[in-house]
Amino acid sequence: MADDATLDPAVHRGLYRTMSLIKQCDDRFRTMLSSGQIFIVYYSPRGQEAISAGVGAHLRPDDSVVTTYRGLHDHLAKGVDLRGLWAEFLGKSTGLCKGKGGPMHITSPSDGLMVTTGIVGAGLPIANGFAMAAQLDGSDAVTVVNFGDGASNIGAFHEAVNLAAIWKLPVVFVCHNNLYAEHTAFEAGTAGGSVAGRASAYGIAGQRVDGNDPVEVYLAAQEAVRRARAGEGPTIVECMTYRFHGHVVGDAMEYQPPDERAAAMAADPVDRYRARLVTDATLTEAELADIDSTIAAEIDDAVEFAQSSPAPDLSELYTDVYAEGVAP
Amino acid sequence: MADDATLDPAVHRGLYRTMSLIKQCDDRFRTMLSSGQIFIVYYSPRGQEAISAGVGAHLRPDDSVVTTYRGLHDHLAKGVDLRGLWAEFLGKSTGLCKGKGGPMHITSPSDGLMVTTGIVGAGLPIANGFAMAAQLDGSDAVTVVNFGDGASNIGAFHEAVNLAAIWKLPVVFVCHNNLYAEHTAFEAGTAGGSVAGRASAYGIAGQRVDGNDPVEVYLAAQEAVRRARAGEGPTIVECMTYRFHGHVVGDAMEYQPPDERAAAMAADPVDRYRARLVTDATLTEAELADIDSTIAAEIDDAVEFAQSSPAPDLSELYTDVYAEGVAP
Amino acid sequence: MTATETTRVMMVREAINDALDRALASDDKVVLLGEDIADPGGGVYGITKGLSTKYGLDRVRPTPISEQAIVGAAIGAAVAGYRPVAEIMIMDFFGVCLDQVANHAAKLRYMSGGQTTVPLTIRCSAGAAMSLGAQHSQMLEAWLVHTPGLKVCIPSNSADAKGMLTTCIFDDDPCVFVEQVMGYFNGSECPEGEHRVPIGEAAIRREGDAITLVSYGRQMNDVLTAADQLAADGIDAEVIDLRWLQPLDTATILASVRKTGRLAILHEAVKRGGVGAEIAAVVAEEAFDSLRAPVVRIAGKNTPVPYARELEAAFLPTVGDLVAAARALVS
Amino acid sequence: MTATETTRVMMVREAINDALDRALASDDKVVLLGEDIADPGGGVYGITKGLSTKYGLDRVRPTPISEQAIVGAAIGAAVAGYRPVAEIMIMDFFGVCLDQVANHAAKLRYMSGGQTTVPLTIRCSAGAAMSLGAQHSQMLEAWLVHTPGLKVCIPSNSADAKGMLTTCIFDDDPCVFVEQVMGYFNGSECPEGEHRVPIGEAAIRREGDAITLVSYGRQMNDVLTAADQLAADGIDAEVIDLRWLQPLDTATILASVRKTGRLAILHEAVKRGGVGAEIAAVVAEEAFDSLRAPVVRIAGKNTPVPYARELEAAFLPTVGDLVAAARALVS
Ligand SMILES: Cc1ncc(C[n+]2csc(CCOP(=O)(O)OP(=O)(O)O)c2C)c(N)n1
Ligand SMILES: Cc1ncc(C[n+]2csc(CCOP(=O)(O)OP(=O)(O)O)c2C)c(N)n1
Ligand SMILES: [Mg+2]
Ligand SMILES: [Mg+2]
Repeated sequence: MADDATLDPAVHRGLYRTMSLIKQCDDRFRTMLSSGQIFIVYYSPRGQEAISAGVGAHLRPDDSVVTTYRGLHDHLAKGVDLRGLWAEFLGKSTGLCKGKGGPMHITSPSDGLMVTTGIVGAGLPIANGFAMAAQLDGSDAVTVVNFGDGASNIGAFHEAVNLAAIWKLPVVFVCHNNLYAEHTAFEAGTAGGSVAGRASAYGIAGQRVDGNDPVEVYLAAQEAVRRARAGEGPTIVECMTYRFHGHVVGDAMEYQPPDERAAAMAADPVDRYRARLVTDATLTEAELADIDSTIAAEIDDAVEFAQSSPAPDLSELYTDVYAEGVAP
Repeated sequence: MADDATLDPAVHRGLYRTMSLIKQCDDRFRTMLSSGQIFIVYYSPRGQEAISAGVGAHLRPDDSVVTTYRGLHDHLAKGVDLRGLWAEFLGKSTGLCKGKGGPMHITSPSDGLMVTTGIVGAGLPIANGFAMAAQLDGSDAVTVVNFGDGASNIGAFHEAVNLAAIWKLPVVFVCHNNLYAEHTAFEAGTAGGSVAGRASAYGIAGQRVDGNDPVEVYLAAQEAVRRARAGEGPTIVECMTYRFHGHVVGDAMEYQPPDERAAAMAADPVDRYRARLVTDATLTEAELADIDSTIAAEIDDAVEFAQSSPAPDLSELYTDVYAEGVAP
Repeated sequence: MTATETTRVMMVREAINDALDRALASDDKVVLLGEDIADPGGGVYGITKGLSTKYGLDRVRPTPISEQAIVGAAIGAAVAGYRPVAEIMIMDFFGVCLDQVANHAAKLRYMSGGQTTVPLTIRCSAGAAMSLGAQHSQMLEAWLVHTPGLKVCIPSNSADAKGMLTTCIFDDDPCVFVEQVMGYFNGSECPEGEHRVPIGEAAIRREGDAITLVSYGRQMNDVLTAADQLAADGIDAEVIDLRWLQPLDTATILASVRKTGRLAILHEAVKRGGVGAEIAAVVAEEAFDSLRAPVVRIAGKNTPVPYARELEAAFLPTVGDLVAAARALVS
Repeated sequence: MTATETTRVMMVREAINDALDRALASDDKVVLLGEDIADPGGGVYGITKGLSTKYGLDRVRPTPISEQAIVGAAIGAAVAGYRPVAEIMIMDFFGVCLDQVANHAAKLRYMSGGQTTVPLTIRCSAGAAMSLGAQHSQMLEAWLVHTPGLKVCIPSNSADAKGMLTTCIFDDDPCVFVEQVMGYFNGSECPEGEHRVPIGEAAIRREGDAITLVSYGRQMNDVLTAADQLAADGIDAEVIDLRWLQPLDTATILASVRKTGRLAILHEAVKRGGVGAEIAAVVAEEAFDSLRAPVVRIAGKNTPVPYARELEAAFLPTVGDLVAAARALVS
C-alpha cells in the first residue's frame, strides 16, 4: 500500500470525491435498472473507481482521454457534465451526444473526453493520434487511453504500442486489469501473465500497480504523465482490480468463483479508502459525508434532468452523418 | 559461428543442396528478368538461403509451411516440384496452382507447403490453424511460418503468437530479419529492437541467430521443432540476414547505405558456406560442383517446361471459386 | 429439404445450438472456436451452451479477444481437413478480421488452383433494435456478398437456422451464417432430427401475382405481416425468403417478377450498396421486359445506427413502409 | 471547377504529388502518414517523392506496417484538428484496418452528436492489370459506399486527381481517395495552380441521346473509346464520369437516363454487389418510366483476380463488352 502521507490532503479529497462520484453514479444506474426505471445495457465500472481517480487527478482539460464501453469511471474522472452524461445514457436529446451515441460512445471534447469506443482495443491507435497532434502542436498535453486486460490480446494493442514507442508519443496506456474479459479469465487469454510486462517487448516503461489503491495509481500515473509531458514517450500502467458486477449488469457470473468476488467486494476500494482517510485523519467523517451528500444531490439533479428531457427529434436520425451540406 | 563438426556430413550436404538450389533458381529468375525473357514482379530471397535450408532440414512432408510473397527459398526448402513452381511463376496452366495463384500464392499440399500469402503478417494466424489441426489429430507434426521483420509490427503477429502460446501450439515462428521492410529500416519500424525479444512478452521461447549461417539456423530450428513436436509450445526464431536485391527486383535501393549491401554480398552465405565445407573437408569441391550442376540441369528442365507450357485456358477464370456445383 | 418427420417448436437460438450439437456429435472434424463460447456461459447469448461440457475444450475452444487469430486458426484447420465453426461475436467486428475472411478464406481455393479448400463456417450475431449503438448493430452482409469465394446466408426461422447452419458446416466452402439477435427468441416448428437446407435455394413463403416481396432474416415476419395487410386490400403478394444471399437464387426471384411484374425488396442493412441493390440490378437487367413498375427498396437508412430507441426505430425499415410502397407500385 | 487558367500535361501520379505538396504548403495542419512514404523512395510508387525532404519527417511520417495504427493515428489527429492524409498502400489492405475506417472514422461524428469531426483522407492504390494476383488487385469501393459517414472518390484523369484530392483533404469528413495503379502514368492537362473539384459532382464527358454510359476511374478511357466506336455506328452515347461514388451524383445520372432511356454501367470491381448495382437500383427505382431497355452492368467477373495475364485480362471488363452491350440495348 502506498504511503498516504506523501500526498497533500487536497489530493486525497480530489481522489475521494471522484471515487465517490463514480460509486454513487454506478449505484444509481444499477438501482434504476433493477427497479425497472430504465432499460439500458449497462457495463458497471464498480470496483474500478481508484484507477480513473488516480489517473484522472493528473489530467488537464487539454489532455485527452479515450475509453471504452466500460467507461463511466473514466468519463466522470475527466469531469464530464453530469446532466449531459445521464441524459446520454438515457438516450435523450439533451445528452452529450444528443442521444445518438449512447453509453458506449460518450464524447465531450470540451473536457478532453475525446472518444469512447465499443470495439475492444480500437481506442489505442486513435489515442496515438491525439498524442501525435500534441507532439506536432509542440504542446505538453498528454493522452490517456483506458482499456481492459482482454484488450491486450487484440492486434490494435500491439500496433498502437509499437507506434507510440517508435514515435515517442506522449500517451499513457492504462490497462484496467479486472481479471476477466467477459467470461474469460485473464490468465486463460493472456500469454505471459502480465500486460505491463509486455512493455519491455517495445522498449518502453511498464508498471503493474494495485488498481484498488488510488494512491498507488496516483503515483504511477504521476510518473507516466510526467514522462509523456517531458517527451520521454509512452508507458503502460497496468492496474490490478476487479469488476464487482460482471461483464454487463444481468450477467449470471457463473464463470467467477463466488468467493473471489465476495473477497473483492469485501475489500471495496471506495470503502477502504474512505476508512483509511478517517483513520489517518486526512479527512474527517463529516468532511467525507459532506462530499458524499453533495454528490448525491448532483446526481439527483442529473437524473431528474435526464428523465425529464425529451427524446431526440426524429429528424436527428439524419444529421451529423456528414459535415454540413451533404445529405446522408 | 556454429561448430560444423557437430553435424553429420549428410546434413551438410542437404543444407548445401537447398542453398544452392535457392541461389541458382533466384539467379535464373533475375537473369531472365533482366534479359527481358520474363516479365514478373519478383521478390528475391537471395541472401536468405541459409534460413530456409536450416529450418527446412527438420521438416517432414506432413509438417506444414506457411510463407510470404518473398517465399521462393521456403518453397524450395519444402521440396516443392520445380517444374510446377516455375510454371506457376510464369503463369502457366501447368503451374502448381494452374497459373491462378502466382508467385505470391504458391501452394503444394502434397509437400506440406500449405499457404503463401501476400498480406504481411496474415500467415501467422493461419499457421496456428495447421498446428491446431495437428494437436487435435494427436500427431506430432509441426507448422513453420515464415515472415519478415516488418511483419512483426502488424496486429496479426501479436494475436497469433499470443494464441499459440495460450494453446501451446506446435508452431515455429521464423522471422527472416533482413533489416528492411520495403524501404523502412528495421529499427525505424520495430520498437524494442528485437523480434525474438518479444517472445518473453508471451512467456514463450525466443532466440535470435545468425541467419546467414545454415548451421546456426539448423541448431536453433532443431530445438524449436523438438519443442513443438514434444508439445512444449511455440518458439520465435529470429534469423538475422540481408536482402541482396532490395524489396522487389527493380528497386532503386536508395534507402540502403551502399556499403552495407556490399558488405552483405561480400559475405554471401552460400559462397561462405561452400568455402567452409571445402576448408573443413566436409565435402569436396568435386562433390559440391556435382550438386551445383545437377541442380542447374534440374532448373534448365523446369525453365524449359514452364516456358513451353500453355497459358491457362480462359475457362479457368471461373473454376475453383467454389467447390463443385456452385457457379461463381 | 431433408427434414425428418417429427418437429417441435424451438427458438432460433435452440435450433442453432441443436445444429452445432449434432454436427459435433456426427463428425469429429467439427470444432468450434470463439470468444467465451465455453460453459458455463456458452457464449454471451448462450448459443453454445452445454457444448464444451459435452465435447470438451479441445473441440469447443474459447479464445482470447483476437478475431484475426480466431478466423486464421479456423482457416488453417479447415485447409487441414477440419470443419471449424468460428464465432465472431458481433458482425460489426468483421472490421477487425476482414482480411482473414476476404483475402484468405475466400481466396485460398482459387489461388491454389483448387488444391486446397476452406470448409469453414463463421457464425456471427448481428443487427439492430437492442439500443447498442452504431458499433454493435450493423448488418454487413453486402461486404461479404461482394467477395467472390464466400457463401452467405441469414435464416428467418428455426428450421432454416438449423438446416442452413448444418449445410454450412458440411459445405466445402467458407460460409458466413448471420444470426440476428432480435430473432434469437422467435419460436417455430423445427425438425428434430438431421436437417439440411440446400445451398442457394430461396423459399416462397406465400404465393401471389400482384407483386413480389423479397427479403431475408428476421424481417421476413414483417414482410409476411405486410403481405397480410396487402391481402386485406385485395393485393396478392408473392413473398420470397432468400435465405442464401450468395449463391443468390436469382431464378426464383426472376420467375416471380416475370409473373407479378412488380418488386419490392426489404432488408435491415443500410440501403445504399446493400444486397437490395444487387437484387434490383439483376431484375432490371434480366426481367426488365416483365417489370411494370419501379423496383423499390425499403431498408435501413443511410446513417450509422443511432442509440436512442426512438431514433433506432426510425432507422429500421417497417411494415408500414413496405405496405405503403407496395400499394403505390400496384396502384 | 475552380481551375486557374494555366494548365500543363501531368501524369496522374504527378498530379497527386502536386496536390499533396500544395496542401502541405498551404496548411500546417496537413500531415501525411503511411508505409515508406518518406524520401528517398517517396512511397513504393514514388507518389510522395520529395515531400518528406521539403516538409520534414514530422509532417510526412513513415510508419511501421501497422494499418490499424496508421488509420487510428490519423483519426485521432483529425479529431484534434489536423488534416491527415493516410496512405493504405494497396486497397486490399483495407481488410486489416476496416474497423478503424468503418467503425470509427465513419461514425465518430455521428456517435458524438456532431461534437467531433474527422477531416481525414485515406489514399490507396488499387486495381488489377499488373499480374499481382488475388490479394493485390481488388477494387473495394463498394465496401466503403455501403458505410454511411465516408466519402469515396476515384479520379479518371490528372486534373480530377489533383482537384478531388485537394477537395478531400480540405473536406471536414473522412474521404477515401482511390488511385488505380494502371492510371498513374496517364497524362493529361492539369491546372497548375490551386484546383478543387466540388464534392459529389459527376462530369459529363460526352453528350448524346441514344444511351447513357456511366463509369469512373481509369476505365473512363475505355468508355470514351467505346463511345467513339458506337458513334461510328451512329449511336450517340452520353458518357458520365461519376468521380464521386459517395455522395453519388444521382441527379446527373437520372437526368441523362431520362433523356436517353438506356443505361450501361462499367466498373472494374467485381460485378456482384458492386457500385454498379446501386446505380442500377437507383435508376430502376427513380427513372423507371424513362427506361426503354434493361440496365446493363459490365464489370469485373465474380471471381478473385487471377494471376496469369490472360486470365487477368479475361477478368477485366473490356471496351468490346461495353460496345456489344450498348449495341444490343439500342437495337
Ligand atoms: C473487437 C471486439 N471483439 C469482441 C468484442 C466483444 N466484447 C466486448 S467487451 C469484451 C471483453 C473485454 O474485456 P476487457 O478488455 O478485459 O475489458 P472489461 O470488459 O473487463 O472492462 C468483449 C470480448 C468487442 N466489443 N470488440
Ligand atoms: C498488410 C500489408 N501491408 C502492407 C503490405 C505491403 N508490403 C508488402 S511487403 C512489405 C514489407 C514487408 O517487410 P518484411 O516483413 O520485413 O518482409 P521482407 O519483404 O523484408 O521479406 C510491405 C509493407 C502488405 N503486403 N500487407
Ligand atoms: Mg477485463
Ligand atoms: Mg524485411
